[in-house]
Amino acid sequence: MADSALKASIFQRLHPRAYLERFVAESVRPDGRPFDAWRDVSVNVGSISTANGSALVRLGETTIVCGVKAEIAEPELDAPDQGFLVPNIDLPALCSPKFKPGPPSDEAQVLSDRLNEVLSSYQHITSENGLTTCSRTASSPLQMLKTPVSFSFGVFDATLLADPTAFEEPLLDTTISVVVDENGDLVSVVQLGPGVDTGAADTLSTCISSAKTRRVVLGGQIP
Amino acid sequence: MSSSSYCLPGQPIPLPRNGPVPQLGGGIYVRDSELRASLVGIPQQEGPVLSISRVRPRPPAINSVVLGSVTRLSPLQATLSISVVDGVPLPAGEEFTGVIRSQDVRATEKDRVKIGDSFRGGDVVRGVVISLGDARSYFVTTARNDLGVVFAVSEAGKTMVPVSWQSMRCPETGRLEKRKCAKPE
Amino acid sequence: MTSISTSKAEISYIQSGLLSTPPLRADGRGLHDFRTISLETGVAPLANGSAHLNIGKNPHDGGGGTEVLAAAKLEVENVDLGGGEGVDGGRIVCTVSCSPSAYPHLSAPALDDLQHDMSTLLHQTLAHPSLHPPNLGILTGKKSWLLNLDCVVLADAGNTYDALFMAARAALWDCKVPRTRAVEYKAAAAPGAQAVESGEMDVDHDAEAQQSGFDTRSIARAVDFELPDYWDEGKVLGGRERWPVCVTLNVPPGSKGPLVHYLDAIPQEEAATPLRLLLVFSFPPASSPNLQAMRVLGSGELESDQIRDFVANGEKHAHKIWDALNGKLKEEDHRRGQKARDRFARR
Amino acid sequence: MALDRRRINGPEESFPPIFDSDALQWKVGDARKDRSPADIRPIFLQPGLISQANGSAYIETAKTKIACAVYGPRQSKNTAYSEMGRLNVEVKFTPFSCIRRRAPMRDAEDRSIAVAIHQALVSSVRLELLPKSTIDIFVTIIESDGLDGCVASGSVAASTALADAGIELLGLVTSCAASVVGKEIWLDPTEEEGRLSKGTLVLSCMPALKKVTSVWQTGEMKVAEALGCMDACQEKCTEIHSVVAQALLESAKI
Repeated sequence: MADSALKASIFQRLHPRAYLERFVAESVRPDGRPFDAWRDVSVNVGSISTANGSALVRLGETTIVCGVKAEIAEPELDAPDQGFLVPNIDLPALCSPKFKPGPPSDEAQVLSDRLNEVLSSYQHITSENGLTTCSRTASSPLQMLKTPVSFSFGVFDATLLADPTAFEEPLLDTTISVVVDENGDLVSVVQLGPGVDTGAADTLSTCISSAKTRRVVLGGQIP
Repeated sequence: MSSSSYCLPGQPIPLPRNGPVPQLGGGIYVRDSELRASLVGIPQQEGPVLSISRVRPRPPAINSVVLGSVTRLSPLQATLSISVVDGVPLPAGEEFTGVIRSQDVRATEKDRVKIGDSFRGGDVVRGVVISLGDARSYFVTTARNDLGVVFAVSEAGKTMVPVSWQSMRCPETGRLEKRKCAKPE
Repeated sequence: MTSISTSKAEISYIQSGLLSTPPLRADGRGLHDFRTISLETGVAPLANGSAHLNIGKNPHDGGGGTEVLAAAKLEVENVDLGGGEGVDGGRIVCTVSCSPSAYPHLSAPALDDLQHDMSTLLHQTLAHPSLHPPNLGILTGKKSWLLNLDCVVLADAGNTYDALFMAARAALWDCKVPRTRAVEYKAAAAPGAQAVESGEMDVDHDAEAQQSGFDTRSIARAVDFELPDYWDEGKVLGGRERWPVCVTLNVPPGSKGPLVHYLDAIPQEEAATPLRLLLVFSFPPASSPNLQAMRVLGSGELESDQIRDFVANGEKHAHKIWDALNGKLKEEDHRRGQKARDRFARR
Repeated sequence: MALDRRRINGPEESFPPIFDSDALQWKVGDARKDRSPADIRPIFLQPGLISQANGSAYIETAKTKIACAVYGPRQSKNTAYSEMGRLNVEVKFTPFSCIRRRAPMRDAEDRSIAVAIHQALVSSVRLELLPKSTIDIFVTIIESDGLDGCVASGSVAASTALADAGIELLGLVTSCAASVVGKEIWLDPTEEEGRLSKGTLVLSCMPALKKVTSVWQTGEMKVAEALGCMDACQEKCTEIHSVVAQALLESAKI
């Protein structure tokens, strides 16, 4: 690394907040994106043969591999025709220096709960009722009526940042995440931290509208 | 003589024919009287030393210059969380623990040092590692003019300016606070 | 395995002793000599087969040495597609537990890891299908035996793996499988089902016993089994001569030319030689010996032809251990047979 | 499954669907399906995929996909002072990595593969240069087709990740598995082929120095068969070494 880049990274390591403030003052972010720009998303599906369904999604440098395993279980008494959808998010020590090996960290538990709320509140997944015989080759796809996608924002010193990176995330005063499905209906909105009145519209509504527009852009990529 | 091709760990490095056998820097080791690379990179020779240099975060070693923030103070020592070693920052979330014992704070009047007058929590301190210390922490000294507090925030919350080797002034309130300051470059 | 704190000077002294000619060891043994091994079988009356083994117990006060207790216990398991883990033909599970008193310097997680590593090696070797005994099944598709081989390391004075495998072999040699006899149920018209055999037996009426009254066919189906004779301990576990023995070749670092190796290391020697080659051999009577497991343990490098002659040497050492162990086991059988005869004679 | 407060639990008991077995109709003496005995599965190796890690590598051999990240050298937490560095290997199977769903809790197999990979790598890292520090190697098995294949590919990925992390190595470690099926020696067995074999052997070595760092043999083999497996693996390791070298050089140049 050139000497100046080394000095910059030392400044970033010692005073992250001041470092980000200097960038925000120039209305640009450390990775060169404008405030409302999104990192590009790449999706590829069905690459894992041992899972009944799988997908790999890359959002910038964040990579998530998701697998679905189908098992047979006794339905609940009060919902005989409803199956179970059990989502779990695992943040292993592999993916970032701040995670330690062992049982799921608080952050992993919070994310799993949020995902569970979105999926179960939706009840749009009908279980394959009536199908008793399973064949190794033929398998009917799980009917997914809606495909919700979540978008997250952060507020730092009264500026709204879309899609915050791992460096920006710990410095944010407020985090907002909006879940929108494919025809623009709101599924869930979570705001942690004080909302800030930035200009005309309230922060939340700006986030919701930009989430909707972004959902349309992503429409093509999600099968 | 820096051969342009990249070497891989375990790959033999041709001995430079002209001149004496070079000293070995980092990234190269000798096995059965043969030079072999232990890093991915291009062997460079500066003067007598042949090495493969990688600007990589590495653990503190004896005599490495470290930068860290003070995390705990006690009458006998100040605990330091080291985040920059030899000018290379450690990745976010990774730190080494260092300790500045009261006798290592300054060179003069070592026995009458008051830690409270030398460091405060949150100060960024530049020091030199004098020993690997014990299982928990490295021993760091600031007993040199260019070592000591490099950045401190006053009670009023403003970045302070060093006025002498043992005190800093807050630009807003003008009050002096006692610190063991490093001589600004 | 014990990483007791030995100083650098002591380590270099031991290493140079091993590499000098003639080799010099702390207790004056040759490179390929074992310490005295004492073995006793049938020490746990409640187990189906057990053995207590000690390597290197010093003769006068009887203390010290690596001490291992191994016991084989048989349990019945259901073999049905649903939950039962039983497998037709039975299965074996080996576990090793180390008593904290044997490893005072190890923390709890480190002790668990050590136990786990030993259990994995023992289980992967002894529970391999190639060594599976023929008579562990009871009723195909219904019931089968589960053989739990539990070993406890009571004291560790070095060379634990050899001791573990010798104790395991002795326990399995001593193991007796109770005789079983199938019991059929006549689906008679009478409400409750009786066993064909006379004599009252509290049988848990599982679902199959309740049959519709109209089904008058008398189907003889082996549903359960019984132990006909309480006193007879049963027949010997089949294929018991195939259980392997282990030999640990310790390789001291820094030896020039043909690599030196030595056996049965004491803890100080183990600390001085991190690199170890574990070889587990079984010697079937007819054919050439089988290699049941091989592991390189510890940090250090070997060349493939060095491994080649280590395996050759290891085979010879293992054969010596094998013969000595077999002799001792037969002696034990004779001794316990004699003891049993004395007990009856005196009454 | 034990109720785990920290995860979202489904119903207590759930069973994987059991298909009627159409096991590979393979008889002793048949030739190997879709591969010759001495062939290994094509290796796709990509160093530097995880930017947050100091060094990382992703390896894919047909149906085995493994991601590996190296963190450190870090401060050794709660361990005694040691002037030699420590190498800590942790392996994790993703719940969907095998035919039968794996509980996400730590289970026995994770540790035995971690021990095998640690043994393969420990003598190749210059730990004496990193006193009081620990190098963490995290291996996540995304899809598994045979445990021996996971040990072999895991070792190659871990060694590549170490080189990518700029940690001083005596040499790159490559590893290969072989199993004895009937009379033949099959290299790089899949799970199916592993079940058919009498014995399997995983050899790890440093081709640059022609040194063997680990041999991990299970099952029953004649001595001659075992030595044959070792030679076949060592020869194949040199080929794998060139794949690793090329991958590392490409990623070092950009």
